[in-house]
Amino acid sequence: MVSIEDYGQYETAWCPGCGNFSILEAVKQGLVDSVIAPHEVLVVSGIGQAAKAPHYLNANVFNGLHGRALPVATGAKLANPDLRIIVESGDGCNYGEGGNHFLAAIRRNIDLTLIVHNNQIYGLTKGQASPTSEEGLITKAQPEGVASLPFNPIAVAVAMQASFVARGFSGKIDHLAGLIQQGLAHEGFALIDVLQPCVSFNKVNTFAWYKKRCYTLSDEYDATDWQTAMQTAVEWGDKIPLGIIYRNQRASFEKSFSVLQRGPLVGQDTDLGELKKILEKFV
Amino acid sequence: MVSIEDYGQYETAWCPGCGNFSILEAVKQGLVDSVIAPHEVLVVSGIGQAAKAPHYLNANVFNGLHGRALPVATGAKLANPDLRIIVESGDGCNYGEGGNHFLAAIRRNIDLTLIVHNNQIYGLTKGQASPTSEEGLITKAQPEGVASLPFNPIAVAVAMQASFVARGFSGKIDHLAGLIQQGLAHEGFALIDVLQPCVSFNKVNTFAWYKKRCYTLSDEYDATDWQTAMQTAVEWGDKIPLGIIYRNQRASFEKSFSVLQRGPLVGQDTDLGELKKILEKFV
Amino acid sequence: MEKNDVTLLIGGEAGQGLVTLGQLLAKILVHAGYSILVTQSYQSRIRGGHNTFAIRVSTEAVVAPRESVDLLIAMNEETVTLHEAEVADGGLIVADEAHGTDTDGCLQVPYQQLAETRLANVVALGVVSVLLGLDQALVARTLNDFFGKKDHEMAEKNRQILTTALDWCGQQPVTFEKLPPVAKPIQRMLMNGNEAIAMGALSAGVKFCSFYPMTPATSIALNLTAQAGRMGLVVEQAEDEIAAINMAIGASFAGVPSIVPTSGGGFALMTEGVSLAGMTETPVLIVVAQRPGPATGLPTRTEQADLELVLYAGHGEFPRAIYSPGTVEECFWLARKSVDVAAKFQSPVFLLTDQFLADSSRAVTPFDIDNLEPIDPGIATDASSLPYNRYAITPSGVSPRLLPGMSKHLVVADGDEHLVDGHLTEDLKVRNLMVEKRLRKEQGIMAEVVPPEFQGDESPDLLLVTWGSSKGSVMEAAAKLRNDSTRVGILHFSQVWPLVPDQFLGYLESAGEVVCVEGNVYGQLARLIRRETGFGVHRRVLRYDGLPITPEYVLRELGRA
Amino acid sequence: MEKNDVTLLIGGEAGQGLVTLGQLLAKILVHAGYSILVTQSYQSRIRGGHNTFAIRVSTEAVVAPRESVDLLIAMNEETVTLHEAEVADGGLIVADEAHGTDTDGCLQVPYQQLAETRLANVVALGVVSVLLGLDQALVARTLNDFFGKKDHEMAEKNRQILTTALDWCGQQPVTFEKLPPVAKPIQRMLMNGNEAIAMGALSAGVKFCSFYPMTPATSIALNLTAQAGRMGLVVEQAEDEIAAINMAIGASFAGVPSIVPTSGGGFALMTEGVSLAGMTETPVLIVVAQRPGPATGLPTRTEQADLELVLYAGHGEFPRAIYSPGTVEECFWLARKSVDVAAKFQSPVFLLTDQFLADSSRAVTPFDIDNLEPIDPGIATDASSLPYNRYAITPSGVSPRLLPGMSKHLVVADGDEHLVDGHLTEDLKVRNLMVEKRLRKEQGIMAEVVPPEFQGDESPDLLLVTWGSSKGSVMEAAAKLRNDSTRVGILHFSQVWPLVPDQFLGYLESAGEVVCVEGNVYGQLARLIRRETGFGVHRRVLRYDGLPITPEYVLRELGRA
Ligand SMILES: Cc1ncc(C[n+]2csc(CCOP(=O)(O)OP(=O)(O)O)c2C)c(N)n1
Ligand SMILES: Cc1ncc(C[n+]2csc(CCOP(=O)(O)OP(=O)(O)O)c2C)c(N)n1
Ligand code: SF4
Ligand code: SF4
Ligand SMILES: [Mg+2]
Ligand SMILES: [Mg+2]
Repeated sequence: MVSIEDYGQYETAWCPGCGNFSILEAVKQGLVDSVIAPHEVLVVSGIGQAAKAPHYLNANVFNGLHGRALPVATGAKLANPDLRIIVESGDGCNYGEGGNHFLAAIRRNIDLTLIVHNNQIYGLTKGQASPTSEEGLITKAQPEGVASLPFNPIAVAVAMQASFVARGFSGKIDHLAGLIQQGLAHEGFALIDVLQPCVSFNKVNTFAWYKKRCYTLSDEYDATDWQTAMQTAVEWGDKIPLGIIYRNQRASFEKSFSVLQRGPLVGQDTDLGELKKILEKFV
Repeated sequence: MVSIEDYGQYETAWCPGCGNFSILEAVKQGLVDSVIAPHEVLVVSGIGQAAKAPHYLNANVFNGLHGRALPVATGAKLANPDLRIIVESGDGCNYGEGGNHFLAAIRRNIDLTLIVHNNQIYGLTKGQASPTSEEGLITKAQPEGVASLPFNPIAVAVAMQASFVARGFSGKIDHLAGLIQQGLAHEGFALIDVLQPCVSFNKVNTFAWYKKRCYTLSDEYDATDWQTAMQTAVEWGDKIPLGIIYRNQRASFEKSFSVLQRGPLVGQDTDLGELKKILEKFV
Repeated sequence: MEKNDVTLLIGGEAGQGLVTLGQLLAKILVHAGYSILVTQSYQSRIRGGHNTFAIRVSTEAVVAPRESVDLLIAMNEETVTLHEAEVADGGLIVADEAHGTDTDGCLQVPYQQLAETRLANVVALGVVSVLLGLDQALVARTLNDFFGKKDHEMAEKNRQILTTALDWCGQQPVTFEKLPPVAKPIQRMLMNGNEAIAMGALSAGVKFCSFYPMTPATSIALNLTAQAGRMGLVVEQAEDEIAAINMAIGASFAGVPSIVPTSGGGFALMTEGVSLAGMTETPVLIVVAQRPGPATGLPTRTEQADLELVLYAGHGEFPRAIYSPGTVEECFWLARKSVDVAAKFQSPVFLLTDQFLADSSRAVTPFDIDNLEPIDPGIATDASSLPYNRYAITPSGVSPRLLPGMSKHLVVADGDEHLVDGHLTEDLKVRNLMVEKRLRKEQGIMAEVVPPEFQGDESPDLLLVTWGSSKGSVMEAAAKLRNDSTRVGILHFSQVWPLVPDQFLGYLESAGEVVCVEGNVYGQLARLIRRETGFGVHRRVLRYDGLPITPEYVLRELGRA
Repeated sequence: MEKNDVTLLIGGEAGQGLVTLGQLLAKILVHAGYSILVTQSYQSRIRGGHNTFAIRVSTEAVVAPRESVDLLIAMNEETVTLHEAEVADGGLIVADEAHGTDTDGCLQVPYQQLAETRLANVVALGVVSVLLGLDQALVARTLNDFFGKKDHEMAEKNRQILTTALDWCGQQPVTFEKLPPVAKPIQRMLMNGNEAIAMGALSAGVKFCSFYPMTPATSIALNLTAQAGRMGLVVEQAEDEIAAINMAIGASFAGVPSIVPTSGGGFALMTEGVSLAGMTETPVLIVVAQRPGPATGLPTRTEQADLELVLYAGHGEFPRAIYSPGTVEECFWLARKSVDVAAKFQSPVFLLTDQFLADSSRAVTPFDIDNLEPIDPGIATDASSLPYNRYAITPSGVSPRLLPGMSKHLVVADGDEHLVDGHLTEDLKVRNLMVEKRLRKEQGIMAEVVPPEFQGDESPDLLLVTWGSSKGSVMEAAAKLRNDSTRVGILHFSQVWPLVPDQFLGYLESAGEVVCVEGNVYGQLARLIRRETGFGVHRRVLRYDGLPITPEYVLRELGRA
């Protein structure tokens, strides 16, 4: 049995009232509900306030570069498919600096769970617009207001036929824990975009703002229907849907490598006899 | 008047039978039909076979790095919005190495026309899979077949509400020239994904393959209806739609900078008197 | 009794308004005619943690931070524990009665009683100004200017709290040596390194800035953004650093002087773009605000370890210039010069600063804007030869530059090896001509090098060599050593590439012992000097713990503390 | 009469099958027991243009390319025009009767008459083998092996064409000196630099390769891919170079030795990742196959200009090792050693090759796989101290390494400055301990440095210093000079970082004139040597036109041709 205590309790560097605390709790709960022990999971993150989360979790951790958590996680998963991998980082990290890796991870359908702490702002660098910031948002760096359309990760993921696309809200810990548990259970790439208030820098998308708009999809909702999913994916504004928005069945990326059928690369030793045969071909 | 001759005729480094030749012709035609003179247009490209195109065009040219044509073009457009800008490069350049810039260009809706020579392969580096290569395609680099889902640039662009999304085929030069002319006329970011046979490395998506599948959207087709567009965007396989798949009205990015209302930055001189006032604030 | 060299250190959590307090005090002191130097130390978090804002103040010029503290303003208990030891004899701790140590070295302030918690910093302002003997009218006016515009009610409340604080403190039986008043305060600006870089760039006609946020470089972009409307500037936050450098290259190619501020990790991502600027001969100014690496390292601290990174950034070989300002004034003038040199030689140019200098506000004599020499954007108005050849071979290596769309002439730039007309070539003879053309520009850059600044005694027993932001601390350390009757010289490099040995080798060879003082672990300038001159410095004083080099640190390392 | 040092050059358009012809000839020559060296020159295009495939062959060891051509096999007219001048006395041009110059220095082949156009290269094969006097049975067998498996009909057709060609040529009245036969051919492999790097990496247990295609590095990844199934390897084409390096770091962190092949521009994008490997202490082997820059430069040519790029890649300071093989054999052994050193010191390690060496097939004595020393992956089986500290402070700077998920112990790696347990810290005392711990690993790396190889006369009049792929040409130039009774030595660096002066300074100081021979414009090794030793080489022989350094080039530059 795995208990929530196994994942520890740590002092954080987050602001009081930050949505990150609830996400951290949900992650722990999701892991416990999945009966995954700390030494079985690797949590990879980038750089940002969200990316500090793994440091507050008693688990294997790789805290890498801003925007580059997904490639690190992909390499680790290919080296050792037995590792259960969670990638946890911010909206800037995943949709900004790391945008190209986000697209690639969806295309690969690599088996890991991406939890994006989406506060629609660059927190750690003190409040510049992030790719998900609302149009018109005014910051020190965007005094005339954000002019770019906000990036809708859900819409892009569904359009790309990602195999598991969900949205959670830090204000609904149990629901979020459920999504994380299902994401971990999903074979393939699981995107969980989590709406998270940043009390210090995002004065528009506050806890109340989200609370007022977020609703959870009904049990009738058919997440396997792409058209419905696409419609739901672009829902934003007065009503913001939470839950699994789209899912499909597709072999996860690691499965495509025949060598991995023999088990993880790590631990496999080098067959010098085989190499000798290969070298004979050069003669 | 501008004539096709103004854009010159050059020897190319392309393979005989390559789709690039037709695209080059269509670009010239599109420019001529738009009555844009060579000195009024800047053609920016990255690196690849497609990216050589600007060298075969009598125009202003910036041939930059693999994957980085869009940022260069964005900077040039912001410096001088009077420049008419075309970005021409390959599928690897724009959807692979440059994927993050592709997303950003759509979000900004910067006023330029992106023409992607999409041969579904890395040509210049001798035939590795590109982001748009079909699942299962076998290459020296993917001997077990491509395992990732192909990137559908049209679907992603429509999902992101890009303001002009079109698909052309190098086998239909006039139709393509028309798209390019409309793309140039469009105020904002215009994506024109062009299906292009690579006779040397893509033995699957051949001219015949495309010819058999491509059809042009009827005049009844309503490109302003997002839902229809989204449906059309994912059409691929037996039937591949050509034409303007989606378009909407949205202010182009440059317009969001109040300073640019006063005209292009280039040529504006420095107001040291104003700077003096600014410095007084430090006293 | 008075004391003319006071260091006050404000300590507390992020979010307690200690930076506001510090900035207010700094402004007041500069208005009152004092020379000041601010050192900020903060953590990579938004709330909590432990941050400090130190101000060293004197009627004499202040060039460096000092480690010992005369006035410790503790906004929380932790500050007392962490910094008690640094308090000098005759120093005073100002703390909340709840936190203070109950000795006469400590003034216990009843904050709760004097103001609501979030305005404690206004109380502290009052207390400090009394202790330093500052003009209370000036204090009130500065406080009012700060909030006045934004919020009148707020301003009023602040005024009241200030008065209460002043009264309360006036009645306290504390003996703290006041600052000697400045008879005729001369007007000076309160400016930090990043503000000066932004202003210098503006003065040089920079009209485009693309950046991706990164501490400690972000404030350069923000300072430019704040003036975008007035100075006719476009500042764009890019999707990543690769986009930032490529956008700047695009804007510059189109004819607009461009700047890209970043820090080590972001710069690493730009190095391919640097190579593109070198190959396409596109001017661009890249400011690298250093912080301790590798990787994310200590993102809010200071270091001088990216000299080599910048010197060799980008694949292939092409000329460049690297500046390393030692003061806020140099930040302004060298940012300006960087833009000039980038344009003249159509090359990437680099400005190396660091967190310490970036955040160090100082009293700065206003720049003489009226008499600035105009900067030549280096753009020809028409083609010298037709058809126009962007890369015409010239003796200087610099080709006449036209802009796309600004004339009938076509401008072609290429990152492949190219012909004079800009189109790509695989002709290996042309290759050689182009490599040599690009390299010839180095001669021109050499001719413009800012010589290292020598101060002190000719052929000294001890020569302290340094670069960038360590200048002031080395100067002060040298002065101290001179008092103990050692003949000391200092040599400061405000340009670290190219090096022109004739400008400094004599100093090195005529000195007894040569010590290089740098904020890195390898002694990067020291080994560069050896590479360029063969001269090996005798000793290195290095610091790499994330803190700025101080005079005391230099003396300790020299065993002369 | 016989000639024992023949250079044949096949020239034509991309797509004419000249590489196939060249490879067939190379294979035949090696089977026949000759020593060969291939030099390939091609353009950045898929069809057309002008490409060449040169083979230098002899019964003696061939170590370098030669400029003059004995047998020019022109697959098109352009080749005749471009290379006629290079043909040596007694040399012969083999051309289509339509193209050939009508002199007795030219054998005119009626290609049209002997075979359909696309099989002209088979005709050429026949002609050349007759001219060189090769065993016709061996020629037929090799040709058959090449096509046989794929396509029998094709093989049959080829056989016929070959026979016709052999017959036709036998009847021609040409006098071309044949190669002396090799009595007892010893078995050798035909292998190029990139193949050897791939095999060396496999022999060292590399099991993960992430890459983004880039000439001339791509073939390393393709060679690994071809063996992935048999050697239990995952090779993944990444979305970009940044992903490639970060994937490799992830795989290595999880416990699998990883390699990342790239070239200058792609490597520039990886430098932030290099810094991450340095900070997280993750082993990774990065192969940089050099080509001329800056930017895209000459993408299919060769250069040695990325030494400095690699030496300073990545922000912040951390140790590294850089190898620069001079031969195909060294490619194998140093790729192997790189993996070992990366694992031992948990650091990024670099292998510098270039287009010339990458594509240069040579006759290589088979490697003794049976007696390879096993490589220690450097992974502890259990935590030495509990709780496990990934970054435990040790005298060597190397901390015992566990793998995530392979035991109950938790493994925490961080790119921020960190505590021994891997979690981030802003404690500045810990910072110093960690910087120093990482730096101590340099001592271990030093102890493993491959000393530069000295050949020739002790305290020579002339010492030629070089590195990487220029080795053979410098050796041959030295030999030639020695014949003119100069005392000559050569010093080749197959590891360019770290440098251990004790290993080579003596050679430099005891030589009359020291000349550094490098394929770049700055003399990068020369200035690095000066930085590390203070010794300034007297002269530099540099090449930067995209072609490999040849013995003739060195002699010309030395004025001794
Ligand atoms: C290459 C690089 N560029 C920039 C930075 C500076 N940086 C650190 S965190 C961050 C953005 C954080 O935003 P987000 O990912 O949304 O995380 P949050 O702090 O909002 O949780 C940036 C730009 C960096 N560390 N590395
Ligand atoms: C940073 C960098 N990485 C890799 C390369 C090598 N490279 C040149 S072109 C190319 C791919 C070309 O594919 P695409 O963009 O589809 O153009 P195509 O040749 O198919 O027209 C690659 C990987 C490069 N030049 N620069
Ligand atoms: S800055 Fe925002 S995101 Fe970061 S910890 Fe504070 S509240 Fe949370
Ligand atoms: S390789 Fe393919 S894309 Fe490139 S020129 Fe040849 S046919 Fe066209
Ligand atoms: Mg965020
Ligand atoms: Mg392509």
